[in-house]
Amino acid sequence: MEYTLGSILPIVLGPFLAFAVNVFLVKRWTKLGVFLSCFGMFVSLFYSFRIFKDFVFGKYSTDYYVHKVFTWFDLKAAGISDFAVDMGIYLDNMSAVMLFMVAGCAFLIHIFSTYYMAEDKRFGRFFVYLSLFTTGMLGLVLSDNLLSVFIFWELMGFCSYSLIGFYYEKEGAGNASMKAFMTTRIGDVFFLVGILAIWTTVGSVRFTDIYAAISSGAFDGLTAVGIPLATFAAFSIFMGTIGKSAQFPLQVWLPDAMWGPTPCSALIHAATMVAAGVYLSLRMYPLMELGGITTFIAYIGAITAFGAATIALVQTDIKAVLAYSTISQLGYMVLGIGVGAYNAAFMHLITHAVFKACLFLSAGSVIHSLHDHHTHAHVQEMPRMGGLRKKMPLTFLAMLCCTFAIAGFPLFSGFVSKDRILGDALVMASHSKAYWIPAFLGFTAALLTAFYMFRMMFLTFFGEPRDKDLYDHTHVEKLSWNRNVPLLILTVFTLGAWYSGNFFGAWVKVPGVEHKEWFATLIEKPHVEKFKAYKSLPFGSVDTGADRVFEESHYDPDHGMSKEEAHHVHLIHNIGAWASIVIALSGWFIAFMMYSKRSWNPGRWVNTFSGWYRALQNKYYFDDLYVKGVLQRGLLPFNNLLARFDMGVYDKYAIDGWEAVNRFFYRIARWVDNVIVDSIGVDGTGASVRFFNVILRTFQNGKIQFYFIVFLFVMVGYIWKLV
Amino acid sequence: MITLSSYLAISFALFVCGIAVMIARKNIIAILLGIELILNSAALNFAAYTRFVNHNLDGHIMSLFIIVIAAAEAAVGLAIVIRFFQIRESIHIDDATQLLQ
Amino acid sequence: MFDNFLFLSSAALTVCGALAVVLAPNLMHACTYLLTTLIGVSGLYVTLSADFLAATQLVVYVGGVVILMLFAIMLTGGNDNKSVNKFGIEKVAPMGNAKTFTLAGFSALIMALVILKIIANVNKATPKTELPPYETTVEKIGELLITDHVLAFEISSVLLLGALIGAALIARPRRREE
Amino acid sequence: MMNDNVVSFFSEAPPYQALNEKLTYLLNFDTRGMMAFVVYFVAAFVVVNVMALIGGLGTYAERKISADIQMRQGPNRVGPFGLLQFLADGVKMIMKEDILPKAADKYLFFIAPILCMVGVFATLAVLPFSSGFTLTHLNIGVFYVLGVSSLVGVGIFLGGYSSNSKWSMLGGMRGASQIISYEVPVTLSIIAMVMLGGGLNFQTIVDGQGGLPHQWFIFHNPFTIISFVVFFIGMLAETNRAPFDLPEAESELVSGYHTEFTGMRFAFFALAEYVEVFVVCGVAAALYLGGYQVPFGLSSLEFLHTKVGLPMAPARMIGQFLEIGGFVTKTVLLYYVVIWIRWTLPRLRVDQLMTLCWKYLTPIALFNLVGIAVWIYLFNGESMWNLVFKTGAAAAGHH
Repeated sequence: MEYTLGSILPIVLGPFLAFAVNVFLVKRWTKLGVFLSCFGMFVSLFYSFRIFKDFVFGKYSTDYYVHKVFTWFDLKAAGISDFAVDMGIYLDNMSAVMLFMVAGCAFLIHIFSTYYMAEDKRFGRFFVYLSLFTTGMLGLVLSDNLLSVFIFWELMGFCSYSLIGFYYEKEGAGNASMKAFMTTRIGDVFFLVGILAIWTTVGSVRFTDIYAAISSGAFDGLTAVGIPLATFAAFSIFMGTIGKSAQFPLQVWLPDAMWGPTPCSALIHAATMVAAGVYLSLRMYPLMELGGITTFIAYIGAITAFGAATIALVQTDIKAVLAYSTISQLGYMVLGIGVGAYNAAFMHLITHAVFKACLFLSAGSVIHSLHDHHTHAHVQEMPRMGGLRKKMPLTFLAMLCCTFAIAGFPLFSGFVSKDRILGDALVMASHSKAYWIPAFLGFTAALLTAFYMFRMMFLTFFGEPRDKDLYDHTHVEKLSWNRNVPLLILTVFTLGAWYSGNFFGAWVKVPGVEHKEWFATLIEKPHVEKFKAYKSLPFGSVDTGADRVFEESHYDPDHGMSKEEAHHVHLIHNIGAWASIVIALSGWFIAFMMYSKRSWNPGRWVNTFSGWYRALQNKYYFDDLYVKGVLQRGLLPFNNLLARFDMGVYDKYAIDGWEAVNRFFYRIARWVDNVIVDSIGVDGTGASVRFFNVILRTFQNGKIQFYFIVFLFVMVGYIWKLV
Repeated sequence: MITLSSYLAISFALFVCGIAVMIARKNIIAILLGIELILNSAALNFAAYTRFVNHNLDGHIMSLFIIVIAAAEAAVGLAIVIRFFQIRESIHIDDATQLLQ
Repeated sequence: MFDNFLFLSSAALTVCGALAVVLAPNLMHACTYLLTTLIGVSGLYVTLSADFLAATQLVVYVGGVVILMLFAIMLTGGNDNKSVNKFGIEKVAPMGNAKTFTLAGFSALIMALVILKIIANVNKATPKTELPPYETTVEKIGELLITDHVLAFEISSVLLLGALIGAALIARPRRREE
Repeated sequence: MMNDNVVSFFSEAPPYQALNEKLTYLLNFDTRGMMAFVVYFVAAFVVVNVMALIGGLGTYAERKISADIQMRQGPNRVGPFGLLQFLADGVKMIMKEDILPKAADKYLFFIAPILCMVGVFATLAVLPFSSGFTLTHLNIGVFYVLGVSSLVGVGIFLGGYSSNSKWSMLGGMRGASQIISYEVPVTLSIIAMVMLGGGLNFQTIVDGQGGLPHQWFIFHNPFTIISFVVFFIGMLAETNRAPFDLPEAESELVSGYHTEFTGMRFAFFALAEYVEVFVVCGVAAALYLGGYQVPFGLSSLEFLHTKVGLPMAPARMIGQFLEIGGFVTKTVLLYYVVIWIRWTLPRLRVDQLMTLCWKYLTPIALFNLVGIAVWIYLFNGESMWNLVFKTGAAAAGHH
């Protein structure tokens, strides 16, 4: 079965055309535009599912597919250099799963938005942005080269900017949008540098070419700024991930992204924006491995996971808790990449997308229900909630499932993915002492995650309502389908069974494997040795036959290790799993004691660790550091210095001096202009025209009798001459 | 003795009178009167020459067409005059200078 | 004798009428003087053995053109000889003043000199032949019109039709519908 | 000379030639021209005066007939049956004060009635009273009548204009526009007759007809009947007769273009009108009703001289008078119809007048013109009676 463009492109074109049409429908035909956006998303989802089905259940399970769409620019033809960029489509197992996840989440979020944003005055415009945002993510997933990845990457950056600043009347929203934009720019600059480094080395930016170059040793022996080129390129590209996925130290933008409407937060945090960074790192994993920065990646991930989790402990805003949990979970993914848990990281990306989308939608429906009658604003503060379980049971159910998932309770999706990351981290720690710290931080963060998530649950849904007035005005939730259906669907997918091979292995016929996890079977960690067979494949071909890289799909939990080592790994995995369960339960227990039973007073802890508390409240002073330290101390003086140089030296001598020279020539030119051109040329022409005009005007005075007399005399003259 | 010259003299008188009228008058209709005089003098000349010189009827035909054209000219000219008067409330020839521009 | 009498009286009518047209201070009167001129020219046509032409002159001019002129004068109030227009701005009197008449006389004099120079030679140049007898010209003109001059005849009929429609179209007052 | 006229008729008579020779002998120069002039002058004088008399009698007839139609007596005091009433009226007119309105244009006021008179009386020159006594059988007679009679329109217009009165002005405008408009159908009808007759000369046209009604042009073919009706209606309008007497509509314009005219000036207008009615009736008679033709050729020299045996000179004169009698009879009958119509039909409105002219009479006249031309082409100019007789004769011949 060949894929035609017609069966792939609708995935991107559906939302994109919806966007293009919707732009013109925003003002007058808002409803129609919204419907078009949802319909475009549905089209995208439909085609995504076809591809997902083919790749996961069908015979394409280990193939990948490359399709050239068009040649963007071709410097070879122009004779400048041998560089050409072909825009193409790259499909393999990972992109198929990713596409289905993105399209599905985005579609459900679209549907939810029709409920959530219906009373907003910019209802239509929100969908314009949503459509374009989804277009960016889907295009990124389908891209077959780094350059188009970068294009869609920036498109998403712009859309996140627009969506975060959606309520631009509020000053905070505007600032947050600019902050997000500027912070991610820093990562993007590194990313671009990385692309250029790869281009100079490989001569192409296509993934297949890069893989082939890595396996053929094209990076060997090359250096850049004193470090190996592979390290340099890998680091640069990972910086892009840091910016986009809000890793330490560029995590500061993500909490502020809460200024956007809640559905857009769901989209940013779950399916699109932050996932793109992790996706990029996964795509470029061979390069990371080659560059030897996996340890660095693991540390970054662990620090992010732990630090964000600690900050989340003290947040009172329901969305802020979720935002820091997002950063924390992203840290887990990056940690997974760092410790070599490739498919676990990707799996966590998927499971996290689902339960985080669900969490945000639930939080959104909570916020939407709580309407303060005094300030006419929606309430996001947890201290004013409580006891909402009775008012909105369905939301409570959805949020509870998601909390179980994120906290890593067994049978839920979070347990499946996070446990494997932590297990692999423990395995790596058992091999190398350098990995002890990431592993420890990971487990601690897991404990904290369970704690703050249940804290949120208890504060929101249990106990007595703390703001009686607000509670009384909250209606019992209505059965509006466009809110409940997305919530329920996402809730169903928080169950671990969907992702676990134990549940699915008997039914899903994965070639060669029958009793293992389908997910782990499909997503294989690409070993550098295997890229040896890669070569630059012609476009439009399904890679089959002899040149196939993944010759036979098989799950190798031992990673080519010896029997003892495998046993060791299994043992450690089991330890990790049990530890996770214990940690999750203890996190729940602490939260229960503090916020439900109220046996332990959290205030005492705050008093004891008041310095830490303040640090956490201020997010470890990162914003202050960036603003006061980097910007005011470093950049502003530097800018002032540059400005002084500009004014004092450059302006004074170069520009003013040039002006003096020009003035001299100007005097000469003015004289020539005034005397020769103006006086003689222009005025002379005018004068001559006026002179003839005076003559002609007397002749053309409009008086017929004058014409007649002139005619008569001319005729007389002729006759006199003739006779 | 009636000769060609006598007719030419009358025609000449008509012509000169017509030119005098056309130049002296400022009223458009008066100018049209002058034009009629001039046309008549021309027609008379044709008839006289065909009588005294040619001895055929071509001059009569020419005169006939002159009369026809004079009638058409008078009709259209006077229509224009009336229209002009409706627009300008004047038939002074010096008011009809819009084509100057 | 009768021919001479007719010629002289017609010539007198013609020339006197033309002079009166030049000198009449009243446009309506000038129009009646033009009528006498036209009748005189018609008489001259008779002496030139152009009977059809004479009758045509009467029908077209007396029955058509002169009445049209009279109508136009009346409709435009062209009979007034005020030297100011409706805004009170001074201008040359419609029937002319001394200046215009001087200019006209001068122009006419120049023209007269030239024309006299031409017709001075005519008498010498034209051969003195016996004049053909008076005879009816209607049939011959009819034949000529539909044989030799058929094209001019058709064109002039089209011209007349166009002039008729054009005149009716131009002179019709436009309705202001607001 | 190219045209037959009254002089040429007399000059064929022996006494005229003898007188001419005698005068030439006495005065010692060729007196033919002088004789012709004198004879012509006398004839013209007679004709003009007789026509003036007839015009005067027209007013009498009008009043008498209207009285008859309205069951009144009419004028019956002056002379037998009031016959001299018109003379009394004439005397009254002359005796009346000649009022010249102060604001009137004196020159135009003066020439307006004269133009009317001239225009009407000039047409008498070609009116075919008889084959000999007509002043002149001009070879463009019909055309001449059309041209000269348009002077009447000028006269009426100037009369209305010069009075400086709104009634007169409106009347003059109506008159002039009406006359110009109705000239179109009238001329088209006349052209048809000219085609049938084969010339612009009245003599030619009249000679093309016979003395009996089936030989007249009116019954020549179906189209000519329509043509006669159109001509007659147009003629009524051209002479400002009821129901087309809008220029002098008493109920609207006091008396139209001659409101301000008194005395002989008014008499001129009135006379011109009645004479014009007579003239156009004569033209209608000449064109359509056989003119001066007498039935059975009673007036011909052949009949009177050879068959009856009268001497040459009396025979000629009797023939001429018979022809005059025939012409005048037809004309007067038409005159009677005109008066009869006046006292029968109500007056039209102006828009109806114009609608009748341009939307009905003109297209009908054009259609007639084409129809008659086609008839002439198809049947070689023969009348429908001739065709009927021919077929009848052919049918008879077969037996």
